[in-house]
Amino acid sequence: MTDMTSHPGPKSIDWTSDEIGARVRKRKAAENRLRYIGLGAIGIAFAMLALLISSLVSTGWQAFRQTHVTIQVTYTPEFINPDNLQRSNYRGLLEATMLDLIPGATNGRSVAAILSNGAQFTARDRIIADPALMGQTVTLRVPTSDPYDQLAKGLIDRDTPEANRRLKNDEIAAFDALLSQGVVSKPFNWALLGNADSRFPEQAGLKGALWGSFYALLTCFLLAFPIGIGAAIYLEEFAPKNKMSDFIEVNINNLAAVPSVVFGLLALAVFLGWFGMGRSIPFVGGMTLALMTLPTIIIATRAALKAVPPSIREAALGVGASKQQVVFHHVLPLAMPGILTGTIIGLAQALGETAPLLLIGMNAFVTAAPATPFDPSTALPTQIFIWADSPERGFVSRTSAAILVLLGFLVMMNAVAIYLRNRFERRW
Amino acid sequence: MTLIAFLLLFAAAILGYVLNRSAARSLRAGGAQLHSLSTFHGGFAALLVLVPTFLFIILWLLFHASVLDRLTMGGLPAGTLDGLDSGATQLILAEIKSIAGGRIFGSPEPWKIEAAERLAGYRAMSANLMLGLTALLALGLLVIARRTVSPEFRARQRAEGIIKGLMIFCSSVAIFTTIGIIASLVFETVRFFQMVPWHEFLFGTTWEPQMPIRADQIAAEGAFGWLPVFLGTLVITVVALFFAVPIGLLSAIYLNEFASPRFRKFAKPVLEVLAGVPTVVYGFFAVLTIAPALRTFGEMTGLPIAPNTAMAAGLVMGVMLIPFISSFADDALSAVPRALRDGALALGATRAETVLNVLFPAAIPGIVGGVLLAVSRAIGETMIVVMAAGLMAKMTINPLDSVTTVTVQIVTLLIGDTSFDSPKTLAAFALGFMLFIVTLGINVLALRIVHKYREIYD
Amino acid sequence: MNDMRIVERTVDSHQTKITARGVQVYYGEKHALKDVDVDILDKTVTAFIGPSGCGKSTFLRCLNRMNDTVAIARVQGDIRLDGDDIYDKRVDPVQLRAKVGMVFQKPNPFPKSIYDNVAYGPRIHGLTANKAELDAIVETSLRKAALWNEVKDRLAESGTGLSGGQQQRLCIARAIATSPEVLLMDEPCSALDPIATAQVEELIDELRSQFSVVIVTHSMQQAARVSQRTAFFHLGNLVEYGETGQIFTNPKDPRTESYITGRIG
Amino acid sequence: MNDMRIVERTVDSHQTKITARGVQVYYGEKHALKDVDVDILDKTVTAFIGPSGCGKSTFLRCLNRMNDTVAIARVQGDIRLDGDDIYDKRVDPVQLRAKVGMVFQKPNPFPKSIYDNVAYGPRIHGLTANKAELDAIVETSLRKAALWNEVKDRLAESGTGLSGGQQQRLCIARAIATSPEVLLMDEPCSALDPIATAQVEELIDELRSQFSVVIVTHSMQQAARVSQRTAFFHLGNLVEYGETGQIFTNPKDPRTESYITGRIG
Amino acid sequence: RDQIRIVGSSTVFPYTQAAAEEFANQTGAPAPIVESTGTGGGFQVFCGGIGEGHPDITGASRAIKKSEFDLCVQNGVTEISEALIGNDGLSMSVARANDFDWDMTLGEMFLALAAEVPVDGEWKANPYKMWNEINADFPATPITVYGPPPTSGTRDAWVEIAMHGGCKQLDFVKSGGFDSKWVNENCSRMRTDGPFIEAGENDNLIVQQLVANPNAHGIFGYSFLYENADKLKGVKFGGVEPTFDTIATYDYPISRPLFFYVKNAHRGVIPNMQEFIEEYMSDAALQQGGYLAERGMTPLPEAKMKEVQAAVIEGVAMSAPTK
Ligand SMILES: Nc1ncnc2c1ncn2[C@@H]1O[C@H](COP(=O)(O)OP(=O)(O)OP(=O)(O)O)[C@@H](O)[C@H]1O
Ligand SMILES: Nc1ncnc2c1ncn2[C@@H]1O[C@H](COP(=O)(O)OP(=O)(O)OP(=O)(O)O)[C@@H](O)[C@H]1O
Ligand SMILES: [Mg+2]
Ligand SMILES: [Mg+2]
Ligand SMILES: O=P([O-])([O-])[O-]
Repeated sequence: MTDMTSHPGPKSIDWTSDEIGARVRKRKAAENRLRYIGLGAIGIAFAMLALLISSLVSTGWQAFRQTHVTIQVTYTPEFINPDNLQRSNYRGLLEATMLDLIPGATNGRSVAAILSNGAQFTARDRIIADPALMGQTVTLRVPTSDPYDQLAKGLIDRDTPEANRRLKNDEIAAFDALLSQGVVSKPFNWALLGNADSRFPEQAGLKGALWGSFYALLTCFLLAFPIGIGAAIYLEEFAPKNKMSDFIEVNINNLAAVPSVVFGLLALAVFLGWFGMGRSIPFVGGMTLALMTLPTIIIATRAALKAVPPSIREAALGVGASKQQVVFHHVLPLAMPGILTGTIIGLAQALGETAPLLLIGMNAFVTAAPATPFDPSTALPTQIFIWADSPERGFVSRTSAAILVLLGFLVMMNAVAIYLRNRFERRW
Repeated sequence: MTLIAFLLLFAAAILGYVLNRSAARSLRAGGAQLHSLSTFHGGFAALLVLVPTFLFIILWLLFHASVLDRLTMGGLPAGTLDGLDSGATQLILAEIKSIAGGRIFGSPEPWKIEAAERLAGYRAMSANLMLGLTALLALGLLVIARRTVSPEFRARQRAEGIIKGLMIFCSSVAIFTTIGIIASLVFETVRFFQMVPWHEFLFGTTWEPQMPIRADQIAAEGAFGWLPVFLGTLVITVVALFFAVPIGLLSAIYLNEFASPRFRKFAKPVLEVLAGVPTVVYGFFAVLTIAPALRTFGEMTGLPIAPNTAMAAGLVMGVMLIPFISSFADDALSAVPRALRDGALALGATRAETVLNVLFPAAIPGIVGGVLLAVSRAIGETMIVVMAAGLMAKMTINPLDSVTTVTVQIVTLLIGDTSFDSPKTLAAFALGFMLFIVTLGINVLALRIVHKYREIYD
Repeated sequence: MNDMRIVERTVDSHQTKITARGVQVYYGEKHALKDVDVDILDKTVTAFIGPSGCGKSTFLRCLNRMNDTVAIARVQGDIRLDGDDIYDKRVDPVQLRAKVGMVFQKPNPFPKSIYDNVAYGPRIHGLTANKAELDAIVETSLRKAALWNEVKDRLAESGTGLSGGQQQRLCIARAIATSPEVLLMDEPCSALDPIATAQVEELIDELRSQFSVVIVTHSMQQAARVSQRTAFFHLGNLVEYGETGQIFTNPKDPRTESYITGRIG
Repeated sequence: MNDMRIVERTVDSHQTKITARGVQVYYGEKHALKDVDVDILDKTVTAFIGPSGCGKSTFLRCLNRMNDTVAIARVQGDIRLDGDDIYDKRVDPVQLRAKVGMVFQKPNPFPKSIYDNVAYGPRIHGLTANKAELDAIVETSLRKAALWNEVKDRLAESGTGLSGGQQQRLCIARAIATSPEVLLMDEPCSALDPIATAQVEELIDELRSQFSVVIVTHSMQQAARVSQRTAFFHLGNLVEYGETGQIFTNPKDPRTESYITGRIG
Repeated sequence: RDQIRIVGSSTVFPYTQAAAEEFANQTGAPAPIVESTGTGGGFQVFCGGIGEGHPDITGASRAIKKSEFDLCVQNGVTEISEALIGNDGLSMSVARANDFDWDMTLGEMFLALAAEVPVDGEWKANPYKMWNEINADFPATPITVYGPPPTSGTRDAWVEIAMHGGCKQLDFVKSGGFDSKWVNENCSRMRTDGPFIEAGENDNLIVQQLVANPNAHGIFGYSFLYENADKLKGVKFGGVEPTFDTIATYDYPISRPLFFYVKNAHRGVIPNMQEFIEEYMSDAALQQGGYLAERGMTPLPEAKMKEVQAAVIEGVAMSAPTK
């Protein structure tokens, strides 16, 4: 104690000295650097996102509108057999209608091709619903087929030589005739959200994929969230800490690095092979995605649990809370933001994942939306995958639109989790 | 029917909860000193009913169909199935099922119709039986649970025991997934090494696995040296991380330290959208936006840049990985108690110094968790590289060259023409296995680092 | 009141509540507590004194097995509560801690509302049948901890938004809300002003009529005021243990004397 | 040495270091500090006393703008260090805090090694040219904080593995390692035994020869022992401020008197 | 199982989709579920066995191989109907922004893309990097060709038809007297040194890459060229441009037949199976101007079509292929 004096005390510092001043400036500069680099980093990330989204929007926005033609259809006995409404000659009916509509048109097939292939079924369904329409005239607004939709949206350049064009001069002329009559409109493309998949771009929609993704994600969430948290809590809080638990931890971390195809293979072998579940089933897809999401949630949860300060645990233990009470009452709520982050990211990833779904057959062409999680369907990413590889031009914009819809789905899905995360978040 | 069974199950669980809790309450009201809270008595009853009955329903659902099938087929007139192989039997079964489902076409033999009727009967019976058994089981468990209510009964311990059991079950799901994956990988890898010598695989520097898998297919002889493929993975992963880790960490630091709370609340979820963009889309982005940009850059500077570069794939993958790092790191930084932040600030540390020197080390486990996830994703990511990196295996570490990765090879080897006894297909598993080993190594290392540098606060 | 105190203080024929024999604690390599033998009496206040870092908190934490939560801590020896070995495998540390409450040296309120902080113990132990009873417990506990007046209008605010001393009192209120049989208090008055200190001391004295209280303190005066028995620790050893009066007036060990007279630290 | 002290104590013609005028602090709705005017002199120890929760820590935290870090805190009024408004926009809180050091009420060692805890300040301020100098600063600081002997063999161990009192001294060592011009100490001796307390008080006295020290304490004795000036806070008001001797022997305000004589808390 | 399940070629996929959708619209029955697994992958599952768990139909952009047929037989799938539905041209395309009028022989194409080519009378690694090294009339731009990966049937077809065809045109091969076995062994590898880039399974992606890089060529099915005729033009081989007509007449040298295969054991067991096959084989679908042709398929000559229709609807089982 006496030797204290033998040491020089901390000398007082002249904060105004140049040396210190320079240093302070340097540190300030370093701080500002960090701030601006950080801002720059976020800026880059945002820019990437903006670039992605704007490129999607620039091609995809067109898909949110669809060219329609309003036609007057008269159900005459010439084409319609009242005894077999299901299989009457609606094609002929439409051809006749279009020939009437377009002055000077002679080729019925060609002008009827302006209308979507689905138009005949619209006409059919209308009269089947109300057989009393026989002999009467109804007004129908039907989508045009894809090439004309492209034309109406200006995506077909009229200046290219005719030979290089998807639509020939006479076809364009016929369509222009319709335009001049004011029967062409471009309303919001409800089919994009309300229809299931179709071979025809103008009729193709995402309803099936949306439901498929919804069911798959729901299954994935219901399995992965509780199981992931349960596993993480057990491993972090209850399992004895030894070589074995380290080994398990490493292996679970490692699971995150397993290529997603391999999960697909596992699902193929176990769910489809052993349990004999069907192909293309959202429920199976959800289970597969759950296997994939599990490690993300477990890792996030464990990290979040680790971050809760020991003093909180001590406080609870000190009043006689059991270990589970400590965890469920105190630690888990404090760890919730981290857990939700893991869940958000895990589910986001699951939502966008394609490869494992290919292996269990969710890249199928299904024209009906699934009514339950056990009906065959596609999912959004696989639908995008299919559309992206379709030759029809209309699918180019629809692919982008589908991606935008997926992102919208993602944002909606995450909104709840993000709201919860903000509520749980506290700095102490 | 299943729905009713589940409803029954939940009703029974709730009933158990209410019954036991009120029983415990009345005991307590009668002046007894109960070991556990009445809610624990209730909770124990609910769990006791819930878990076994749930298990029962699941098992029933899994196995009842095959039992019914067997019953139906077993009840066919003797000799009908003689000489038929399993496929044909299957078809008969399918037809019987169709008939039972009311879809009759053609004129099926009478014995099929009879069997279909029987099947329909079994089905109805099975459904009723399941309901009955569920009810019985739930009731029995209710009674058992109700009997446990006594002052000495350690309901808390029992309930916690069940919950712990459930958590162990959860862990085992993860563990069994791992085991499943390891087992399948190991099994096929061993078979692969019976066909291709391991040293050729491990130390070979040419990878040309497109060997014929059918006698009549035309392709080159296979060469299975995994080094170039592995190198490709390495290059792309490194590029991705070089991009994602600094951007992610810096974003997290900015969000946590410098950004206004409102900006932070907005920016974090926005960044998280990056994780959910389908990888196919990133693939397009890499090929159509980044790669041409790089190529133009190459033409301007005279750098030899391949049309499909590791760089393009890596950069785009990096974009995808940003939120893994930024969000995890942000959470970990937020979790550090304020007292520590105050301690550093009070010493005259700038916020930059505070976050870098004090908060960051304290938040290491969470941050490393995020980075590890990002590494894992980078290594395991498939679609982006399939589309953007190419398929040619080259011994190169030049990120401007085109490379291929382990995952790309796995996918190309497994999709399309496959046959599970050709080294070509098995090579995919060997690759997967090697990938597993490598990432295992990375994870062990990371765990060590975390253990070593982890700073336990408070 | 003072008279009563004096009367009670002389009555000292209580039963032992806790017996500790040969307690050793290691933190990793560090031998923090060396072979400590102590009998803690029922309905008595026992004070632990000794220089900082001598092992007082460590010993306290042995008594309700809080050291279980420190990964590197190893506890040896025999500690019995009412004759039962508390380190026995069959003993549930949870129930032990419900009986042996603790106030920590560093105040550690939950990041919950003030009300919930206090109500937490009674809730998990099911001490109340309804909200009114719980309210009552919360109020009495806060009153006893001399905090009620300051927080009665802000019970819903977070416990972490209190001043240092308020947090400390909150932790005291939390600990007494469950009426533990033994209350371990690690420097409960370190952040309190004299008045609050007096109130807490009064509380301790009141508790003593029913329970056993162990208090760590650095204030000799406080030890002398509130405790009937005092243990003096030094460098991990229990140097001396006996009646408070005797320790302060007539220490047997020279180290005790030096400490009390302010010569070793 | 004692003689010197007395000599110095009488010398009281120091310059003001900090002037605070009309300081108001709100935590959200709560008005925690009401219109406080104080002059803190250079080369003087100023003690803040007052019942728990009266706003001492809050005021202390205003003096180095630590309240900036509390999201809900709002500070109004005028505080000047050496005549410069510290809440001025051009003032860099970082530099301010380098000049105005602080020891917190709850010890908050970094989860780093003991050495790094103390070395942190000197490192970021670039106070040393080489390792040897840094070692010297660390050692002196720990010695002054009366911790050196206890930790000299375990400098590489984590600061969070220390006992409560040791952590408190570590935080003191950390704060003095950068030689701040003003040192704010929020109950620096609350977890310390008498000897350690005496050592810290000695340190405070020594610091006073060069710097200004503000200390929050609940111990009237301590305030009387170490401070030359004392401020008494009550319910967010600065009730009385003056020479320590005068405050303790001849308080002007009845509340001060009640507090000192132990009647309000 | 209520729906028909169809797997197989990605090339046939759009046509099967069209038939499936038309079928569902016409009859109101549930639409078949169509999965695109690639030709080989399709046979793999198709030949897995009979019964509800296995698909009923598989599409193929080449005829079934002997080995695949054997696999089927081995698993009890003995009765298979082969339905030839039309042809598909394989095109090599380039952006319209590229103003050179590309016309080459298959031999020149081979020289540009094969791994090994004759150089000065010797068979060795392909040295050509620029088009004008192959034919002085070609522009002096680097050879950059995006093509399908080995997993796709398109690649198989390209190799078998275009590469082998080109190989056989070379003087070196013609005069060397090599047989087709030699050709098989030596002319099947695409080069791996850069100019030929395997671009993944997505043909639209190749289309967009061509637009981005006017000096690059791409290999994909004709329907993609047809849809993108305003941006792309086909390379002529031997002066013939790919069009529906030239493909149908086989004037354009690179085209391949498209098939689907029916598991006859499932007819009459899986609901609506026969009806669907009738729809797929109907005139409305297959004939000139039918809805499959509208989607880009080149129809069969009338007579051939009638013959196939009858056989498939009847359910005539195919005999084992020879190779
Ligand atoms: N972060 C905060 N949020 C809300 N109220 C606060 C916060 N910090 C302090 N207070 C309140 O402000 C008042 C003054 O608190 P302060 O910490 O200054 O008291 P103190 O004088 O230091 O008391 P003690 O001696 O107990 O530490 C108290 O009523 C306290 O509850
Ligand atoms: N978690 C820990 N890891 C390592 N060493 C520890 C730990 N906790 C305490 N120690 C050491 O054990 C010894 C006794 O610590 P303890 O906390 O019991 O002291 P104490 O008597 O309570 O002191 P104080 O009055 O300062 O609180 C000290 O030397 C301390 O450094
Ligand atoms: Mg202590
Ligand atoms: Mg305070
Ligand atoms: O899908 P493929 O037609 O390329 O086999």
